[in-house]
Amino acid sequence: MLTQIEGSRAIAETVALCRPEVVCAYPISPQTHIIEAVGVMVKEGRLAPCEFINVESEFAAMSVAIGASAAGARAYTATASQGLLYMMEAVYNAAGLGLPIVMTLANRAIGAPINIWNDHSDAMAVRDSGWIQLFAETNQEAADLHVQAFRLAEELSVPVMVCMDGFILTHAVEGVDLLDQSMVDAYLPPYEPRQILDPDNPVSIGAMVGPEAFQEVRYLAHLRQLDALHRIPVIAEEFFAATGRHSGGLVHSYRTEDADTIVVAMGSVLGTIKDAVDIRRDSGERIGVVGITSFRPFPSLQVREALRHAPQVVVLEKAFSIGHGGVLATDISMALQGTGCVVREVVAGLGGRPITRLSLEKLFYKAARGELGELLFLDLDVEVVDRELARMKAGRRSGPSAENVLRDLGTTRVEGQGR
Amino acid sequence: MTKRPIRFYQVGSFAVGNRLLRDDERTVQSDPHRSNSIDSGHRACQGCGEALGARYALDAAMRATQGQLVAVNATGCLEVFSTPYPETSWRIPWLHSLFGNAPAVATGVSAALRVKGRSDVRVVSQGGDGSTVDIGFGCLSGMFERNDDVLYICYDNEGYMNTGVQRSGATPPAARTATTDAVGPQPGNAFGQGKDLPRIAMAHDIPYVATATVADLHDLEAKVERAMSFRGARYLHVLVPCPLGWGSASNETIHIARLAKETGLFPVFEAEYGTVTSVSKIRRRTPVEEYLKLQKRFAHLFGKNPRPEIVTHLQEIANRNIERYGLLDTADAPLARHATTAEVRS
Amino acid sequence: MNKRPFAITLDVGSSRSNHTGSWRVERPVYVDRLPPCNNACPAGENIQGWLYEAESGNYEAAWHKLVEENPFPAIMGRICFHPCESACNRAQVDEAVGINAVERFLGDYALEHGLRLPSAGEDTAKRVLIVGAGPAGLSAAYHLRRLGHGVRLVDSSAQLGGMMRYGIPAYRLPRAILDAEIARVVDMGVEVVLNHNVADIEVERESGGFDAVFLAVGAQLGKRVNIPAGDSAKILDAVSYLHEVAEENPPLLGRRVVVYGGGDTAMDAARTARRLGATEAVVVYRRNQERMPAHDEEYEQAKVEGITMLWLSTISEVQSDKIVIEKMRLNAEGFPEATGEYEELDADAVVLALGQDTDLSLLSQARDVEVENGSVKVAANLMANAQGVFAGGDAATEDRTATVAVGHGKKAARGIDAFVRGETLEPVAKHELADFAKLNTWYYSDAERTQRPELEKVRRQDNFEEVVLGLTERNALFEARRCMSCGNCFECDNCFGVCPDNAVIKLGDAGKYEFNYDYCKGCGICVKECPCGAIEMVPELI
Amino acid sequence: MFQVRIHGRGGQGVVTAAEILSVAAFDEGRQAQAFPSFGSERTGAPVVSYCRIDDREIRTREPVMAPDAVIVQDVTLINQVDLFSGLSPVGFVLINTSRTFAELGLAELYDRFPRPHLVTCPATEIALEHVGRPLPNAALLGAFASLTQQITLEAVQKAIRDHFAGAVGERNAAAAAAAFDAVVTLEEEFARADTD
Repeated sequence: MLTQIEGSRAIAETVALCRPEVVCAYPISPQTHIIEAVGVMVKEGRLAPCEFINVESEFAAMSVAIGASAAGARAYTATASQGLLYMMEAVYNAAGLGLPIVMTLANRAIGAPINIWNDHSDAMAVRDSGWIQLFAETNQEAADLHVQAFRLAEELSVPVMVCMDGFILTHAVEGVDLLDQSMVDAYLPPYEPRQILDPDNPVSIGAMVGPEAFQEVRYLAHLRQLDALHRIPVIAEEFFAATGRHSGGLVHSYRTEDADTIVVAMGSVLGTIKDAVDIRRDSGERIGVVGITSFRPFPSLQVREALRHAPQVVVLEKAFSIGHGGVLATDISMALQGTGCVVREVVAGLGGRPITRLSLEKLFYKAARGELGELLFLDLDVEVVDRELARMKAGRRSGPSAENVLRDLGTTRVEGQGR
Repeated sequence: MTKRPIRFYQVGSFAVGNRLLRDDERTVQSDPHRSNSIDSGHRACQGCGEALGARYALDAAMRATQGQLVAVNATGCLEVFSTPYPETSWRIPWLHSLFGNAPAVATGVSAALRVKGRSDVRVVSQGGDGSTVDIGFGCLSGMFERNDDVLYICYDNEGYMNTGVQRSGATPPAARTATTDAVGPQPGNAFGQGKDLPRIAMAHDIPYVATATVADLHDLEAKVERAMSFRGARYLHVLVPCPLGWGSASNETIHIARLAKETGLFPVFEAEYGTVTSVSKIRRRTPVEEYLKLQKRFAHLFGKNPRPEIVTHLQEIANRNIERYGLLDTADAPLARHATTAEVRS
Repeated sequence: MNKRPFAITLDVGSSRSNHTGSWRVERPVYVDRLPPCNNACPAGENIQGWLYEAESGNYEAAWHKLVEENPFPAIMGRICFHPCESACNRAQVDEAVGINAVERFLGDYALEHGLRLPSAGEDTAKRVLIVGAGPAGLSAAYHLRRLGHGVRLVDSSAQLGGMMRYGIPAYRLPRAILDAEIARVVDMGVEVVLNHNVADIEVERESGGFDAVFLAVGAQLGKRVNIPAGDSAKILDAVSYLHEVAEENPPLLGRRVVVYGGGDTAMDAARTARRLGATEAVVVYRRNQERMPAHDEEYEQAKVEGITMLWLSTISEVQSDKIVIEKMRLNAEGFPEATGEYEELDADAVVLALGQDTDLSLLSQARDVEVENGSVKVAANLMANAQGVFAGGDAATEDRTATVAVGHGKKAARGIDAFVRGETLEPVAKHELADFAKLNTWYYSDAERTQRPELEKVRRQDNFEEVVLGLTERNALFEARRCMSCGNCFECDNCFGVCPDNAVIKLGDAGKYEFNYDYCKGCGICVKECPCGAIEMVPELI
Repeated sequence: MFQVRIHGRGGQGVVTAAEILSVAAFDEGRQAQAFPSFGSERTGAPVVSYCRIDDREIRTREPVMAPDAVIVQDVTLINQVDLFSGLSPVGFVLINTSRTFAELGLAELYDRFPRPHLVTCPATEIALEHVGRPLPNAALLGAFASLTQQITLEAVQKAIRDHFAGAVGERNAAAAAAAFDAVVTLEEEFARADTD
């Protein structure tokens, strides 16, 4: 049913339709509304049977999910940013143990400086953990992806992380077509664990594996993710068949047929980019967009197919590897090896910096004229940076840059919703 | 006391079994058909107290649950020596996740079992002192505070033995470890530090907290059984000497555990809902020196440059325990005949 | 299930393919060590063995195990001075196990329940002459019959039992008990000849065609000392006195009786005198209490019964109604020295209890038999220098107790058996002693010794009713269970329980245990925690 | 696309207002997107929320940079926040006050925006009267419907009733209706001033 609803609530409602049996909750913005709403449903008895566990940390949240999943329950949790990093060890562990946990990641920057707003640094930090990472463009897709995520996770026995932009999506109220229970039940069969802690059939899960087999274990995990590259489109297709809605999949192209420049991005910024692209198209520039839904496994072949005909690829991403550059851009470049495509990296929207249509239009204007450098920080306040650089030059140590920059900006107080 | 002392039967109350006893008066360990939750072929050191403690506790839990048991294990010696691919020593369903999260993983298992309607299956979470009092402390406290239906068993060997004997929050004062070497004016671990986890556990007002050693099997098993009679969070702290880390002879493991109790250094008691309900009285009071001298980690207190004042300090700790828990039948019970009164100040 | 993740998830039981036994440099092995009680028992009883049976309440089995070595449990349970208890390791924990009391319980139990000794062995056509029907002779007769040899038992007295009958008063050993246990032996087919003095052993042996002879003539001659005495002074020796009492023909001694000597016989004589009407019975002894040879129990009973002791005293003169006593003192070496101080003591009679001698006149023709210090000199198998002549009991030792004699009887029987078969008796190597250091006494429950009940003092004054009473079944069981089973597994399951590697196999049904050396890492905990020292570590051979 | 920016203070229901507005538009068959200015929701702190209304799919995720309407829930923000930043030259201004623009020192707005687009509404007083609590957000949405005619009063009332269950919903809906009628235009303000 199409409903005007907050993104977080839409996720909670959808997760509930997936009948999770154990949900672990630990508050961190901007994920909190999701878990609160699930908690209400459990408390009311609308979601039953379900154990809703208020844990003492994200590390515990993922750990509880690990235990629950290993004991045969469908387990769900949600987190963001510092929370994801705090549970990092358990995130890797869940994947290593092959436990099909589904987690919502309300993408948020990572401190210091502490910052509660959106970017993709958190997701990028765990990209090598063995989790499948799916990025949602809208709240509708975010909701739909959760249903697909449980299906995918349990089919392959791999945990899945649904990434949705914090605040931008989680706190946005917009129309979402909520699924109905019968559809979800038909689409998502009950969880049949691949391994289970059962007194009648005991096994030891989580052995220590030495050099003689560790590489093989990792290789097999890789093969499973490659398997996911085949399953994700099928699962999305079946979802389309059931709902008539295109959600999920690996990559999505928009107006790229004849494009000279293709912008690649992930998440909600794709909407703003599409608006900007339409406007640039109106100005006669041949520009298109490719959105990556499946970041892990990375669909190199599909990306290559989607981009290879464009001379220039602009990768716009909300994260970067300090001292190197774009993370997504690196993967795209790898996928495009030998095609001759020129890849430009644009880092934008860090720590919640708004990515405006106007800024994008300017960016695309320049791109169309071949004026982009290899790495660009969109809307970087050059003046502030220069002042800080000058200060740093004057004295080798000048205190934390963040404080200095804030002083330059005249901001005396940061309104923050801390953890 | 939970343990029922057996009316005289030669070795009724102390030995593992006794051909003269009724089956129900014998320990689980005396049963030739015991679970052997942890099986032969594990790679624990010779004389490992932890391997022994784990079998004692889990076999007792298996009996108490009619075999409906799942175990979660923190990283550590026990985990490493029991499950090196491709061999596992566990005969019960067993899950290892991480060093610091065993209590939380157990919470998850317990929740899953409840939601699946399998509340007959009980959950034990276990780890060494490092994973319990240090790295996993947050998760443990959380599990306690939520009163999750988990029995957590800490096998306390007073240090990080898996990594080569480093200090933990459970390492006793003066003990030498790789990170508290026996050098300088205050050799070994510092005084005035460390965590008394059983008492911290009691502060959570959970249904059941108990301590035990591998030296008193009847007591340990009775406590496991008692623990299993409660729902909710339970904590059992078992002292398991480590021949490697303590520098003791491999055959001394049980003897040393016994002395830990008989000196008063390791009080053995149980508590329900935050209140101590019984203590295991000292049977043959022993000066701490006898306990310390069996262990190389305390060797710097004796020998060529003895440190009697440090030994005295340790004796004072034992005395305080004796007083705090009332470990003697009468306040002025004499030390065993080999004790010298000068060494024990009341 | 191949669905399970590779390497991360493992199937149970897989560790058993890792044979950790290869780590071992020493291996534990189960051993049987010699319990100190067994070691100390002159009769060679397997005390730990029969206590083991008694512990489980299987008194019949316990008795049978006991009479393997000693056919007189009811007697021994009364008169043995139980060196086993002195040796008992439990004495170092709390108090020695009351072995003697349990033995008596078993003996009485057997009599009460009519338990039968093992039947005689298959006839060997060999015949043995036993001279002397005291404990040594009867014991030898028992063991020889079990071996199938024919036995003729001759004695100069009218009844069987030797010193057990004629030396030990009935209040210590009721005659019914004595008779019953002797009868059981005789019933095995022993030819008994009473009131028969053997004048010459060689003649007797040849005329009877015996293959071997066992001399168990005892020490029936009371030692005399030369004390100036008046004609009317009444002086007699304790052996004769007790003998006559036993024959129910007690001599009249008067109201005031002095017994001279400090041994058990002195105590018996004094206590007997009290029972026969002496209002005063005084034991005069030249040393002090510490150096008194009488057993404490006997002394204590005597005191209870009103016997007075005069320490450090010798009798220098005996008159018709008094004696003169010289006070002694102990020198640096502990020997008594005369002080020259005298005092008088009223006395109607003096009984000399100064030791006994053996009458070996029957050996006068047997030139090969060597006699030393009044005893027959024998080899380890108790054979004297002469072929086929064996000697034992008081006649062959200075350690003159009934228990030693019973032991000699058994030993002689074995020696004779080997001799008549033309074999040499190989000494059996003794097991290593299970001394206290080999035990882990922590495991034994605290349990103090059960005291035997005793006859009330007032009821002892004018009769020979038994003074020390037996244990109830419940108390005997308790006492048996105080046994620490030194050196011998008693199935406490400790080794099975304490092995960190589950490398002990419990065989069950009294089958005890086995080590599984596939997994035993050789840590030694089982050895250390074995309560009774029945496991030892031995180096692995390379 | 019609974009609204709502100013207020944390605790005054600023975010709720944007959400109810979006629901009202949604109920009328339009596309709508409401979202807060993320993160600054402490009680008392200046808070901003946004609402976009369109007949087509709303894809953009940028903050509302150039609103078509500004709703000011709390006049004490006037000297602290640039309330009218980016407001379209033909934009609407709705201020929760019983005073006049001039009294608030906002006379400069007379020439920046079309005068019929500048209105006040004593929403706090209306809320106190109908709801019993000084929460002006629902009432102001009634005034907003009246001012902009982007949505109907009925849609606003339905959305309010959906959001607040039972009697509270009814009272807030009544407040919205009262505010719908209580909008004070500049003309009326001037007229009132003449009579003073």
